[in-house]
Amino acid sequence: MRVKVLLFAAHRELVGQADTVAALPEGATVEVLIAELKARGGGWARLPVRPAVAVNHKYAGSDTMLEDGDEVALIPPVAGG
Amino acid sequence: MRVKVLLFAAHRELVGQADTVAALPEGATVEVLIAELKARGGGWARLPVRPAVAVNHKYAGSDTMLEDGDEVALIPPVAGG
Amino acid sequence: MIWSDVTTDPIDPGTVLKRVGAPGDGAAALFVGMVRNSNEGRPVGGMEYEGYRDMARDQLAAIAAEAAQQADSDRVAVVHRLGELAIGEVSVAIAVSSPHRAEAFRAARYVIEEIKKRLPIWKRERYLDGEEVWLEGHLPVTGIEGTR
Amino acid sequence: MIWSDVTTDPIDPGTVLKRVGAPGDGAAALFVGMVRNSNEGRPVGGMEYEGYRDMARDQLAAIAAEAAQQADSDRVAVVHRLGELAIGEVSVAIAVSSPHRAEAFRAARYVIEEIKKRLPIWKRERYLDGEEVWLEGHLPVTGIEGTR
Repeated sequence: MRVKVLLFAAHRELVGQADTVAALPEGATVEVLIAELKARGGGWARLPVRPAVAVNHKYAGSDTMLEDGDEVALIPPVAGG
Repeated sequence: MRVKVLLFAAHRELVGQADTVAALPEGATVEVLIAELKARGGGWARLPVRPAVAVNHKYAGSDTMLEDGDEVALIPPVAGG
Repeated sequence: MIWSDVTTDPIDPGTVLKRVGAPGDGAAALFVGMVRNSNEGRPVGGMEYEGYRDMARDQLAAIAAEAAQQADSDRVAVVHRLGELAIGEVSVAIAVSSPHRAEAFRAARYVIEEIKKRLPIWKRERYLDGEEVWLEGHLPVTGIEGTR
Repeated sequence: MIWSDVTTDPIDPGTVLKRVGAPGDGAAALFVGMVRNSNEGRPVGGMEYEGYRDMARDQLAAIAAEAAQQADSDRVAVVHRLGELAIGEVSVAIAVSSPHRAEAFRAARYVIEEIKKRLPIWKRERYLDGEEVWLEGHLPVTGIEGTR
Protein backbone atom coordinates (compact mmCIF):
# COMPACT_ATOMS: atom_id res chain seq x y z
CA MET A 1 0.00 0.00 0.00
CA ARG A 2 1.02 3.60 -0.39
CA VAL A 3 0.54 6.53 1.96
CA LYS A 4 1.12 10.22 1.38
CA VAL A 5 3.50 11.86 3.85
CA LEU A 6 3.52 15.60 4.61
CA LEU A 7 6.37 17.49 6.25
CA PHE A 8 6.27 20.93 7.81
CA ALA A 9 8.52 23.66 9.15
CA ALA A 10 11.75 22.27 10.63
CA HIS A 11 11.00 18.75 9.35
CA ARG A 12 10.42 20.06 5.86
CA GLU A 13 13.71 21.94 5.92
CA LEU A 14 15.54 18.91 7.30
CA VAL A 15 14.57 16.62 4.41
CA GLY A 16 14.26 19.34 1.77
CA GLN A 17 10.78 18.23 0.72
CA ALA A 18 7.24 19.12 1.73
CA ASP A 19 5.81 15.72 0.85
CA THR A 20 6.63 12.24 -0.29
CA VAL A 21 4.97 8.88 -0.88
CA ALA A 22 5.92 5.80 1.10
CA ALA A 23 5.29 2.22 -0.01
CA LEU A 24 4.55 0.04 3.02
CA PRO A 25 3.52 -3.57 3.69
CA GLU A 26 -0.17 -4.14 4.44
CA GLY A 27 -0.92 -3.56 8.13
CA ALA A 28 2.04 -1.23 8.64
CA THR A 29 1.76 1.15 11.60
CA VAL A 30 2.90 4.74 11.98
CA GLU A 31 6.02 3.37 13.67
CA VAL A 32 6.85 1.29 10.59
CA LEU A 33 6.37 4.33 8.36
CA ILE A 34 8.72 6.46 10.45
CA ALA A 35 11.37 3.70 10.33
CA GLU A 36 11.01 3.54 6.55
CA LEU A 37 11.46 7.32 6.28
CA LYS A 38 14.49 7.42 8.56
CA ALA A 39 16.07 4.56 6.59
CA ARG A 40 16.21 6.87 3.58
CA GLY A 41 19.32 8.47 5.07
CA GLY A 42 20.47 12.09 4.79
CA GLY A 43 18.10 14.57 6.40
CA TRP A 44 15.49 11.84 6.73
CA ALA A 45 17.69 9.96 9.17
CA ARG A 46 17.64 12.99 11.44
CA LEU A 47 13.87 12.98 11.85
CA PRO A 48 12.79 12.19 15.42
CA VAL A 49 12.30 8.50 16.26
CA ARG A 50 8.76 9.18 17.49
CA PRO A 51 7.50 12.44 16.04
CA ALA A 52 3.92 13.52 16.68
CA VAL A 53 1.86 12.34 13.73
CA ALA A 54 -1.55 13.04 12.29
CA VAL A 55 -3.36 10.53 10.11
CA ASN A 56 -6.03 12.09 7.89
CA HIS A 57 -5.99 15.31 10.00
CA LYS A 58 -6.22 13.62 13.40
CA TYR A 59 -3.43 13.11 15.89
CA ALA A 60 -2.57 9.42 15.99
CA GLY A 61 -0.36 7.18 18.09
CA SER A 62 2.68 5.30 16.77
CA ASP A 63 0.78 1.99 16.87
CA THR A 64 -1.95 3.32 14.56
CA MET A 65 -2.44 0.99 11.61
CA LEU A 66 -2.24 2.74 8.26
CA GLU A 67 -4.37 2.12 5.21
CA ASP A 68 -3.75 2.64 1.55
CA GLY A 69 -4.25 6.29 0.60
CA ASP A 70 -3.86 7.70 4.11
CA GLU A 71 -2.45 11.19 4.49
CA VAL A 72 0.16 11.07 7.24
CA ALA A 73 1.63 14.34 8.53
CA LEU A 74 4.68 14.61 10.76
CA ILE A 75 3.93 17.35 13.27
CA PRO A 76 6.87 19.24 14.79
CA PRO A 77 6.16 20.88 18.16
CA VAL A 78 3.37 23.38 17.39
CA ALA A 79 3.62 27.12 17.89
CA GLY A 80 0.37 28.77 16.85
CA GLY A 81 -1.18 31.86 18.36
CA MET B 1 -20.75 76.18 57.12
CA ARG B 2 -22.67 74.81 54.17
CA VAL B 3 -22.14 71.66 52.14
CA LYS B 4 -23.76 70.56 48.91
CA VAL B 5 -25.43 67.16 49.06
CA LEU B 6 -26.09 64.98 46.00
CA LEU B 7 -28.54 62.09 45.86
CA PHE B 8 -28.73 59.34 43.26
CA ALA B 9 -30.96 56.53 42.08
CA ALA B 10 -33.03 55.01 44.91
CA HIS B 11 -31.94 57.75 47.36
CA ARG B 12 -32.97 60.45 44.92
CA GLU B 13 -36.36 58.86 44.45
CA LEU B 14 -36.79 58.41 48.20
CA VAL B 15 -36.38 62.12 48.98
CA GLY B 16 -37.72 63.43 45.68
CA GLN B 17 -34.67 65.65 45.08
CA ALA B 18 -31.32 65.21 43.34
CA ASP B 19 -29.51 67.70 45.55
CA THR B 20 -29.80 69.94 48.58
CA VAL B 21 -27.70 72.21 50.78
CA ALA B 22 -27.11 71.47 54.43
CA ALA B 23 -26.06 74.04 57.03
CA LEU B 24 -23.78 72.42 59.61
CA PRO B 25 -21.75 73.50 62.64
CA GLU B 26 -18.02 73.93 62.06
CA GLY B 27 -16.20 70.61 62.43
CA ALA B 28 -19.24 68.53 61.59
CA THR B 29 -18.54 65.04 60.29
CA VAL B 30 -20.29 62.98 57.64
CA GLU B 31 -22.17 61.31 60.49
CA VAL B 32 -23.53 64.66 61.66
CA LEU B 33 -24.60 65.52 58.13
CA ILE B 34 -26.51 62.26 57.72
CA ALA B 35 -28.28 62.86 61.07
CA GLU B 36 -29.23 66.34 59.91
CA LEU B 37 -30.64 64.97 56.66
CA LYS B 38 -32.62 62.19 58.34
CA ALA B 39 -34.06 64.70 60.82
CA ARG B 40 -35.80 66.42 57.92
CA GLY B 41 -38.47 63.71 58.07
CA GLY B 42 -40.49 62.23 55.21
CA GLY B 43 -38.39 60.34 52.66
CA TRP B 44 -35.23 61.79 54.25
CA ALA B 45 -35.92 59.86 57.45
CA ARG B 46 -35.80 56.64 55.45
CA LEU B 47 -32.23 57.18 54.22
CA PRO B 48 -29.81 54.60 55.64
CA VAL B 49 -28.18 55.46 58.97
CA ARG B 50 -24.73 54.93 57.49
CA PRO B 51 -24.89 55.21 53.72
CA ALA B 52 -21.69 55.04 51.70
CA VAL B 53 -20.57 58.60 51.10
CA ALA B 54 -18.17 60.41 48.82
CA VAL B 55 -16.69 63.77 49.72
CA ASN B 56 -15.45 65.73 46.71
CA HIS B 57 -15.53 62.57 44.52
CA LYS B 58 -13.71 60.30 46.98
CA TYR B 59 -15.22 57.64 49.20
CA ALA B 60 -15.07 58.85 52.80
CA GLY B 61 -15.79 57.36 56.22
CA SER B 62 -18.54 58.56 58.52
CA ASP B 63 -15.99 60.24 60.80
CA THR B 64 -14.65 62.40 57.98
CA MET B 65 -14.70 66.08 58.95
CA LEU B 66 -16.47 68.27 56.44
CA GLU B 67 -15.46 71.72 55.28
CA ASP B 68 -17.43 74.62 53.93
CA GLY B 69 -18.20 74.10 50.24
CA ASP B 70 -17.66 70.35 50.20
CA GLU B 71 -19.66 68.27 47.75
CA VAL B 72 -21.03 65.26 49.61
CA ALA B 73 -22.69 62.47 47.66
CA LEU B 74 -24.72 59.67 49.18
CA ILE B 75 -23.83 56.50 47.26
CA PRO B 76 -26.41 53.70 47.11
CA PRO B 77 -24.98 50.23 46.45
CA VAL B 78 -23.35 50.56 43.04
CA ALA B 79 -24.29 48.54 39.95
CA GLY B 80 -22.11 49.58 37.03
CA GLY B 81 -20.91 47.38 34.21
CA MET C 1 -1.65 55.72 26.78
CA ILE C 2 -4.19 55.11 29.53
CA TRP C 3 -7.60 56.35 28.48
CA SER C 4 -10.95 56.32 30.29
CA ASP C 5 -14.29 58.01 29.89
CA VAL C 6 -17.87 58.04 31.13
CA THR C 7 -20.20 59.10 28.37
CA THR C 8 -23.77 59.20 27.13
CA ASP C 9 -22.61 58.51 23.57
CA PRO C 10 -22.90 55.01 22.06
CA ILE C 11 -19.75 52.90 22.46
CA ASP C 12 -18.01 51.20 19.55
CA PRO C 13 -15.85 48.38 20.98
CA GLY C 14 -13.63 48.24 17.89
CA THR C 15 -12.67 51.88 18.41
CA VAL C 16 -11.83 51.20 22.06
CA LEU C 17 -9.63 48.27 21.00
CA LYS C 18 -7.78 50.53 18.57
CA ARG C 19 -6.73 52.76 21.49
CA VAL C 20 -4.41 50.05 22.77
CA GLY C 21 -1.57 48.14 21.18
CA ALA C 22 2.13 48.86 20.81
CA PRO C 23 4.91 47.27 18.75
CA GLY C 24 6.07 45.33 21.81
CA ASP C 25 2.63 43.90 22.57
CA GLY C 26 1.77 40.35 21.58
CA ALA C 27 -1.71 40.26 23.09
CA ALA C 28 -4.81 42.37 23.54
CA ALA C 29 -7.93 41.54 25.51
CA LEU C 30 -11.23 43.34 25.06
CA PHE C 31 -14.23 43.00 27.34
CA VAL C 32 -17.65 44.24 26.28
CA GLY C 33 -20.71 44.50 28.52
CA MET C 34 -24.11 44.62 26.85
CA VAL C 35 -27.71 44.99 28.01
CA ARG C 36 -29.40 41.62 27.89
CA ASN C 37 -33.01 40.80 27.29
CA SER C 38 -33.68 38.99 30.54
CA ASN C 39 -32.52 38.89 34.12
CA GLU C 40 -33.15 35.87 36.32
CA GLY C 41 -35.68 34.66 33.80
CA ARG C 42 -37.63 37.92 33.62
CA PRO C 43 -37.92 39.62 30.20
CA VAL C 44 -36.17 42.99 30.11
CA GLY C 45 -36.98 45.78 27.65
CA GLY C 46 -34.16 48.18 28.42
CA MET C 47 -31.87 49.63 31.03
CA GLU C 48 -31.26 53.10 32.37
CA TYR C 49 -27.78 53.86 33.66
CA GLU C 50 -27.56 56.74 36.12
CA GLY C 51 -24.17 57.92 37.26
CA TYR C 52 -22.38 60.40 39.47
CA ARG C 53 -20.48 61.33 36.40
CA ASP C 54 -17.64 63.48 37.76
CA MET C 55 -16.80 60.98 40.46
CA ALA C 56 -17.27 58.02 38.11
CA ARG C 57 -14.74 59.59 35.76
CA ASP C 58 -12.21 59.97 38.57
CA GLN C 59 -12.82 56.42 39.80
CA LEU C 60 -12.61 54.93 36.32
CA ALA C 61 -9.32 56.72 35.67
CA ALA C 62 -8.01 55.32 38.96
CA ILE C 63 -9.13 51.78 38.11
CA ALA C 64 -7.50 52.02 34.67
CA ALA C 65 -4.25 53.22 36.24
CA GLU C 66 -4.29 50.32 38.71
CA ALA C 67 -4.88 47.82 35.89
CA ALA C 68 -2.06 49.35 33.88
CA GLN C 69 0.30 48.98 36.80
CA GLN C 70 -0.69 45.34 37.31
CA ALA C 71 -0.27 44.53 33.62
CA ASP C 72 2.99 46.45 33.45
CA SER C 73 1.44 48.19 30.43
CA ASP C 74 0.18 51.70 29.83
CA ARG C 75 -2.14 50.44 27.10
CA VAL C 76 -5.48 50.43 28.88
CA ALA C 77 -8.69 51.96 27.51
CA VAL C 78 -12.08 51.85 29.19
CA VAL C 79 -15.38 53.62 28.65
CA HIS C 80 -18.68 53.31 30.51
CA ARG C 81 -21.95 54.55 29.14
CA LEU C 82 -24.77 56.39 30.93
CA GLY C 83 -28.37 57.00 29.91
CA GLU C 84 -31.10 54.93 28.33
CA LEU C 85 -29.84 51.74 26.66
CA ALA C 86 -31.71 49.25 24.49
CA ILE C 87 -31.16 45.48 24.50
CA GLY C 88 -27.80 44.63 22.93
CA GLU C 89 -26.34 48.09 23.38
CA VAL C 90 -22.86 48.29 24.86
CA SER C 91 -22.69 49.59 28.44
CA VAL C 92 -18.96 49.19 28.95
CA ALA C 93 -15.87 48.35 26.87
CA ILE C 94 -12.43 47.61 28.26
CA ALA C 95 -9.27 47.01 26.20
CA VAL C 96 -5.80 46.13 27.45
CA SER C 97 -2.74 45.20 25.46
CA SER C 98 0.45 43.76 26.84
CA PRO C 99 3.54 41.84 25.76
CA HIS C 100 1.94 38.61 27.04
CA ARG C 101 -1.62 37.31 27.12
CA ALA C 102 -2.00 36.44 30.80
CA GLU C 103 -1.49 40.06 31.85
CA ALA C 104 -3.90 41.37 29.23
CA PHE C 105 -6.67 39.00 30.31
CA ARG C 106 -6.05 39.66 34.00
CA ALA C 107 -6.07 43.43 33.64
CA ALA C 108 -9.28 43.49 31.58
CA ARG C 109 -10.93 41.28 34.18
CA TYR C 110 -9.66 43.51 36.98
CA VAL C 111 -11.20 46.59 35.41
CA ILE C 112 -14.69 45.09 35.04
CA GLU C 113 -14.63 43.63 38.56
CA GLU C 114 -13.56 46.96 40.08
CA ILE C 115 -16.18 48.82 38.04
CA LYS C 116 -18.84 46.62 39.60
CA LYS C 117 -17.41 47.16 43.08
CA ARG C 118 -16.93 50.88 43.17
CA LEU C 119 -17.97 52.92 40.15
CA PRO C 120 -20.82 55.22 41.27
CA ILE C 121 -23.28 54.05 38.63
CA TRP C 122 -26.76 52.60 39.09
CA LYS C 123 -28.91 50.52 36.80
CA ARG C 124 -32.66 50.77 36.51
CA GLU C 125 -33.99 47.70 34.79
CA ARG C 126 -37.19 48.14 32.78
CA TYR C 127 -39.13 44.89 32.54
CA LEU C 128 -41.46 44.12 29.69
CA ASP C 129 -44.33 43.79 32.18
CA GLY C 130 -43.97 47.53 32.90
CA GLU C 131 -42.25 47.32 36.28
CA GLU C 132 -38.93 49.07 36.82
CA VAL C 133 -36.44 48.51 39.63
CA TRP C 134 -33.03 49.75 40.66
CA LEU C 135 -30.85 46.67 40.55
CA GLU C 136 -29.41 45.47 43.83
CA GLY C 137 -25.86 46.73 43.83
CA HIS C 138 -22.62 46.27 45.73
CA LEU C 139 -21.80 48.28 48.80
CA PRO C 140 -18.85 50.31 47.56
CA VAL C 141 -16.39 48.75 50.00
CA THR C 142 -13.29 50.25 48.49
CA GLY C 143 -10.67 51.49 50.87
CA ILE C 144 -11.88 54.80 52.24
CA GLU C 145 -9.71 57.29 50.43
CA GLY C 146 -10.25 60.50 52.31
CA THR C 147 -10.44 60.88 56.08
CA ARG C 148 -9.04 64.20 56.97
CA MET D 1 -23.22 30.40 15.51
CA ILE D 2 -19.81 28.84 16.01
CA TRP D 3 -17.39 30.09 13.40
CA SER D 4 -13.73 29.30 12.78
CA ASP D 5 -11.26 29.79 9.97
CA VAL D 6 -7.58 29.52 9.07
CA THR D 7 -6.71 32.09 6.45
CA THR D 8 -3.94 34.00 4.73
CA ASP D 9 -6.09 37.16 4.67
CA PRO D 10 -5.53 39.99 7.18
CA ILE D 11 -7.73 39.71 10.29
CA ASP D 12 -9.95 42.55 11.50
CA PRO D 13 -10.71 41.89 15.20
CA GLY D 14 -13.78 44.16 15.15
CA THR D 15 -15.32 42.00 12.46
CA VAL D 16 -14.64 38.85 14.46
CA LEU D 17 -16.29 40.44 17.51
CA LYS D 18 -19.37 41.23 15.43
CA ARG D 19 -19.82 37.51 14.72
CA VAL D 20 -20.81 36.89 18.34
CA GLY D 21 -23.50 38.41 20.55
CA ALA D 22 -27.13 37.54 21.12
CA PRO D 23 -29.99 39.35 22.89
CA GLY D 24 -29.51 37.16 25.95
CA ASP D 25 -25.77 37.88 26.21
CA GLY D 26 -24.47 40.39 28.75
CA ALA D 27 -20.79 39.91 28.04
CA ALA D 28 -18.34 39.42 25.21
CA ALA D 29 -14.61 38.75 25.45
CA LEU D 30 -12.22 39.22 22.54
CA PHE D 31 -8.62 38.07 22.46
CA VAL D 32 -6.21 39.32 19.83
CA GLY D 33 -2.72 37.97 19.23
CA MET D 34 -0.25 40.22 17.41
CA VAL D 35 3.31 39.91 16.15
CA ARG D 36 5.61 41.79 18.49
CA ASN D 37 8.85 43.53 17.73
CA SER D 38 11.03 41.55 20.11
CA ASN D 39 11.29 38.15 21.72
CA GLU D 40 13.36 37.58 24.83
CA GLY D 41 15.05 40.90 24.23
CA ARG D 42 15.96 40.21 20.61
CA PRO D 43 14.60 42.61 17.95
CA VAL D 44 12.19 40.92 15.56
CA GLY D 45 11.36 42.18 12.08
CA GLY D 46 8.52 39.85 11.19
CA MET D 47 7.05 36.40 11.51
CA GLU D 48 6.15 33.67 9.07
CA TYR D 49 3.28 31.38 10.03
CA GLU D 50 3.30 28.00 8.32
CA GLY D 51 0.34 25.70 8.82
CA TYR D 52 -1.06 22.31 7.93
CA ARG D 53 -4.11 24.19 6.83
CA ASP D 54 -6.70 21.44 6.36
CA MET D 55 -5.92 19.85 9.70
CA ALA D 56 -5.64 23.24 11.43
CA ARG D 57 -9.14 24.06 10.21
CA ASP D 58 -10.51 20.82 11.64
CA GLN D 59 -8.67 21.32 14.93
CA LEU D 60 -9.74 24.93 15.26
CA ALA D 61 -13.37 23.99 14.65
CA ALA D 62 -13.07 21.33 17.35
CA ILE D 63 -11.51 23.79 19.81
CA ALA D 64 -14.26 26.33 19.13
CA ALA D 65 -16.91 23.69 19.71
CA GLU D 66 -15.32 22.68 23.01
CA ALA D 67 -15.18 26.32 24.14
CA ALA D 68 -18.82 26.80 23.18
CA GLN D 69 -19.82 23.81 25.23
CA GLN D 70 -17.87 25.06 28.25
CA ALA D 71 -19.38 28.54 27.99
CA ASP D 72 -22.85 27.13 27.39
CA SER D 73 -22.92 29.47 24.39
CA ASP D 74 -22.84 28.90 20.67
CA ARG D 75 -21.42 32.38 20.12
CA VAL D 76 -17.76 31.61 19.49
CA ALA D 77 -15.72 32.98 16.58
CA VAL D 78 -12.03 32.35 15.98
CA VAL D 79 -9.66 32.91 13.09
CA HIS D 80 -5.93 32.18 12.76
CA ARG D 81 -3.76 33.67 10.08
CA LEU D 82 -1.02 32.04 8.02
CA GLY D 83 1.71 33.59 5.89
CA GLU D 84 4.13 36.45 6.26
CA LEU D 85 3.15 38.91 9.02
CA ALA D 86 4.65 42.27 9.89
CA ILE D 87 5.06 43.66 13.41
CA GLY D 88 1.68 44.57 14.89
CA GLU D 89 -0.31 42.42 12.48
CA VAL D 90 -2.97 40.20 13.98
CA SER D 91 -2.17 36.47 13.99
CA VAL D 92 -5.26 35.29 15.83
CA ALA D 93 -8.58 36.72 17.02
CA ILE D 94 -11.04 34.96 19.32
CA ALA D 95 -14.47 36.27 20.34
CA VAL D 96 -16.95 34.68 22.73
CA SER D 97 -20.21 36.09 24.04
CA SER D 98 -22.23 34.68 26.88
CA PRO D 99 -24.96 35.68 29.33
CA HIS D 100 -22.28 36.23 32.00
CA ARG D 101 -18.73 37.52 31.90
CA ALA D 102 -16.88 34.71 33.67
CA GLU D 103 -17.82 32.19 30.98
CA ALA D 104 -16.89 34.56 28.16
CA PHE D 105 -13.43 35.23 29.61
CA ARG D 106 -12.85 31.56 30.37
CA ALA D 107 -13.88 30.37 26.91
CA ALA D 108 -11.72 32.94 25.10
CA ARG D 109 -8.79 31.93 27.25
CA TYR D 110 -9.46 28.25 26.60
CA VAL D 111 -9.34 28.77 22.84
CA ILE D 112 -5.97 30.52 22.82
CA GLU D 113 -4.43 27.99 25.22
CA GLU D 114 -5.65 25.06 23.12
CA ILE D 115 -4.45 26.74 19.93
CA LYS D 116 -0.98 26.88 21.40
CA LYS D 117 -1.15 23.26 22.49
CA ARG D 118 -2.42 21.54 19.41
CA LEU D 119 -3.07 23.66 16.32
CA PRO D 120 -0.62 22.43 13.62
CA ILE D 121 0.94 25.83 12.98
CA TRP D 122 4.59 26.84 13.18
CA LYS D 123 6.22 30.24 13.55
CA ARG D 124 9.44 31.29 11.91
CA GLU D 125 10.76 34.38 13.62
CA ARG D 126 12.83 36.73 11.48
CA TYR D 127 15.28 38.73 13.58
CA LEU D 128 16.55 42.12 12.56
CA ASP D 129 20.10 40.75 12.60
CA GLY D 130 19.13 38.51 9.65
CA GLU D 131 18.84 35.21 11.49
CA GLU D 132 15.61 33.23 11.28
CA VAL D 133 14.49 30.37 13.52
CA TRP D 134 11.48 28.13 13.95
CA LEU D 135 10.21 28.95 17.41
CA GLU D 136 10.35 26.21 19.99
CA GLY D 137 6.85 24.84 20.15
CA HIS D 138 4.73 22.56 22.26
CA LEU D 139 4.59 18.84 21.73
CA PRO D 140 1.00 18.41 20.59
CA VAL D 141 -0.01 16.28 23.58
CA THR D 142 -3.70 16.26 22.87
CA GLY D 143 -5.50 12.97 23.41
CA ILE D 144 -4.71 10.76 20.49
CA GLU D 145 -7.89 10.84 18.46
CA GLY D 146 -7.50 8.03 16.04
CA THR D 147 -6.06 4.57 16.74
CA ARG D 148 -7.77 2.09 14.54
